[in-house]
Amino acid sequence: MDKRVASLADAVSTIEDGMTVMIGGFGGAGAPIELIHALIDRYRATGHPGGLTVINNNAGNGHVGLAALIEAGMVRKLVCSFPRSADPVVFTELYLGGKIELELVPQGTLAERIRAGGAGIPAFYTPTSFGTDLAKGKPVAEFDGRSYVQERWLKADVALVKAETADTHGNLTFRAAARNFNPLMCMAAAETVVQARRVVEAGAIDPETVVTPGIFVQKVLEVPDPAQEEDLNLAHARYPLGG
Amino acid sequence: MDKRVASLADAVSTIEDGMTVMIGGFGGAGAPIELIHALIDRYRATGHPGGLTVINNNAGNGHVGLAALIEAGMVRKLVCSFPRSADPVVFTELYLGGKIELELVPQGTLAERIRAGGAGIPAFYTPTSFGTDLAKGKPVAEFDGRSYVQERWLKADVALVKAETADTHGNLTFRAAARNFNPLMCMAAAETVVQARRVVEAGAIDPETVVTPGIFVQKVLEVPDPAQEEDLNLAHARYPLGG
Amino acid sequence: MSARLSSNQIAWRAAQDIADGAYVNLGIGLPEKVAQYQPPGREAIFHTENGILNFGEPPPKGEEDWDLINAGKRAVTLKPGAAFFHHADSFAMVRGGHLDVAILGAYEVAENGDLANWSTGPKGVPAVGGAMDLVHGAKRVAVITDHVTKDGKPKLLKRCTLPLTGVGCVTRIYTSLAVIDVAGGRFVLREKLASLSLDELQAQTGAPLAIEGGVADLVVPEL
Amino acid sequence: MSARLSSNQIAWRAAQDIADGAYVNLGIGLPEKVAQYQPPGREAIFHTENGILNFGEPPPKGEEDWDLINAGKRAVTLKPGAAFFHHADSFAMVRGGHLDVAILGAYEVAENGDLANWSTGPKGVPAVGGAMDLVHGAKRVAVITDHVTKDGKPKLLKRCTLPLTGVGCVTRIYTSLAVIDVAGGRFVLREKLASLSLDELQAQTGAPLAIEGGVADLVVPEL
Repeated sequence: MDKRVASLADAVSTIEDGMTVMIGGFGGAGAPIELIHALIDRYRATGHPGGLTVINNNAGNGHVGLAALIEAGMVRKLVCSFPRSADPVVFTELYLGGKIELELVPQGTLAERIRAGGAGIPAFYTPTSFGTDLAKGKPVAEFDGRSYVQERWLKADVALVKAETADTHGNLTFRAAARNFNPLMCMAAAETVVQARRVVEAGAIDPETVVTPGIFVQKVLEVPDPAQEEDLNLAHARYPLGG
Repeated sequence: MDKRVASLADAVSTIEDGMTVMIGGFGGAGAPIELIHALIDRYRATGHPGGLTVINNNAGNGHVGLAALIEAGMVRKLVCSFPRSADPVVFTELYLGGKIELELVPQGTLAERIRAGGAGIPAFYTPTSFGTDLAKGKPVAEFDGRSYVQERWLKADVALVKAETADTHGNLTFRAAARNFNPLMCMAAAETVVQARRVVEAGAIDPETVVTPGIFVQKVLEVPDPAQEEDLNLAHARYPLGG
Repeated sequence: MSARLSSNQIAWRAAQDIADGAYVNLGIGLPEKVAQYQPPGREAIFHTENGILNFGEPPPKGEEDWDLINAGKRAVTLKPGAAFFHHADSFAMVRGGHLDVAILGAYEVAENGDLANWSTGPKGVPAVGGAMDLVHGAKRVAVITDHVTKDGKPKLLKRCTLPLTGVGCVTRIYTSLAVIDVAGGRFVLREKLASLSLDELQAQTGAPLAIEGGVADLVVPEL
Repeated sequence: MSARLSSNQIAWRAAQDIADGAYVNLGIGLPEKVAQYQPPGREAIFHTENGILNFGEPPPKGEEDWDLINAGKRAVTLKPGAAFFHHADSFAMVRGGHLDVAILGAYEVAENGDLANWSTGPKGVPAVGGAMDLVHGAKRVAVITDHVTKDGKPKLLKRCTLPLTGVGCVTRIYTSLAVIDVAGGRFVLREKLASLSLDELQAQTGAPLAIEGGVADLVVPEL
């Protein structure tokens, strides 16, 4: 078993128009910048994929990564908890112009809905958002005298994920707080595509320290020196570089 | 912060009559034998705690550990998925004699109910058991054309857990398949009591390899050479030894 | 006694349908035998619901590690690329549709895909384990079983009579006599022992056997 | 301008109520200041919802690791005994009642415990983050805030006018003028600046201040 793919282009080759794509990361930590940029390259070369629904905690920062994906016009709808950042101008302008749809989800509910998608739980109840605008239209129920909101699972066609180490079976470890949504998204997508700083042979990761077991991963690519969104933004980078 | 307690007796001191106690382990792997035996000691010395509801995947094997707890007459009700084993005579006789109550739960539902208890999710939907006797009396609902059963969270007053390494903050690692229900039960109990083969200072466990963060743990005790249920049963052991 | 496959031969036949790279859960007992008949060149990854991916053969006697066991509580070993995880993650794999195949034993299977394999009725101590989760989780749920009970009664029925494990969940049945798909509420016969006539097979089956396309000979090696 | 506490002083006062060994989540912005005023001899463990327990001070400028950030996306460091975990486990800690205290900022707090701190209305881009989870998770949900808005309008009200973050969730409010509990649908005044009369405080508060037992002087150091 060897889940390695040959290139960034291969890694993102199955994403089609209108698909739902989960993208890991919390702000820049754990954001699979190179996979996102490869997807932008494909769109610039072929006009596809467009009309994407993207699930991420944020809405991008500056003009790289997720912000660049949105700026390229590839995203129809964003599902996130916090579409603000140091420099959210790309999303903000499209949103205020009515050109991108936003589904705002409390952060813990977002995480749990993704996990539920991965775990085969179509719906669950949470106290979060009860009595607020974000619960409007959702079923509510009382358990043991307290009120809860029913939330539905979230699934995706493809997840783009950043890991620290991957083995050829797709077992993953992450780095510090770059873990965040990545392990959950691995579970919730039909195809999980991973960029890892190191790809090692099966057996090179201690089974005790595997965070995401390989069953949740379909494609693995080594990206040895990944860009950090925060560094790119401090340097006022734009993607594509000539853009 | 130092969550260490001084003795096995201290570790199990807060369990009172009628409480719900989660006990980790899948069969013998991960079963906190010494904590269970300490609880039996207390019962033999004081007549308490009795009338317990115990949540475990199984119903004990032979005459040690959970089986001995049941044999001592301390358990009113058992919540489990598989009350069979190589030598289930203790539970079987009490059950067939109508002297112990059984709530039979599919294994994945049991795990998810415990996790839900720990995660503040009062209820969720699962396809498991739909249309079977184990779904009787439970609400059902349809999502996207498929039928699901509503299940409720499980919580406990105390969880008895076996870990491999604990630090003084209660961060835990486990050993191989002795992990099983232990991390979930840590989350779902008001007080989680851990016996660990090694207790180390805070900082001695790599933050990347912590399986159960210390926030889910209240008491830690080093039990350097824990008994393995399987070995005890191969030696036809009984607890108490004179019992 | 007429020709029928041994347990090992049924397991061998089931193993031939497991693709390279498949994630597989094998039920306790007879289904466990499937692991040893993986076709050369194919690598399946076995999942056990108590928290291991990619376990291997049992260790030599005396070298058991009782923290390294499968769902049947038998000692196993690890293969390179193994992972440990807790029960909620394990059943997320199951319930979330991440397993390619689950192969289970059966008391009864019905032509509507219903399976009964956990309870023989109200007497005794009931025990379900992970069976009810597995039947609603894996992409493909197969059964391996003798074609009839020890008393010679059909196990493949129009409707199950025993308490159900799952509703409409089974898609393929490997028996000691045949390979049968469950599709559109019918048993569709795919393979049968050459020595057995269709009528003889039907006589041992509790619901009609449909034929679509053709019926191949069920050929297995001596084992 | 009449006497009022600085942000640092409000944070200091809130920090005095955090017990040794408490697990604490501090909201982005003003609440983050609470961490630096832990009383000597007490050790609190700080949780950030993006997956760290027991993080510490920011690193020196230029030594940031942008994989080691808090919920406000600022670089942090680790203390001994830290742990990393994913977002579902992180919010299991929050929603499951495992945090002892969450301290949040507020636009408005009502005497029924309702909190509004995520949206100032329909214009602009809405963003909620983890606030709605935190208010229903921690054992104790406290607010730190100026007593009034920049325009001098009360932030403590009979009912919130802005979109709610949570219903009946706040139990204590630390303001620039007072410490107030929310109990039984009322604001109960516990401490106020000695230089301020009860009438002056009431005049800046949008709902009646009840008194139970007595009102202590709110005394904080120069900071």
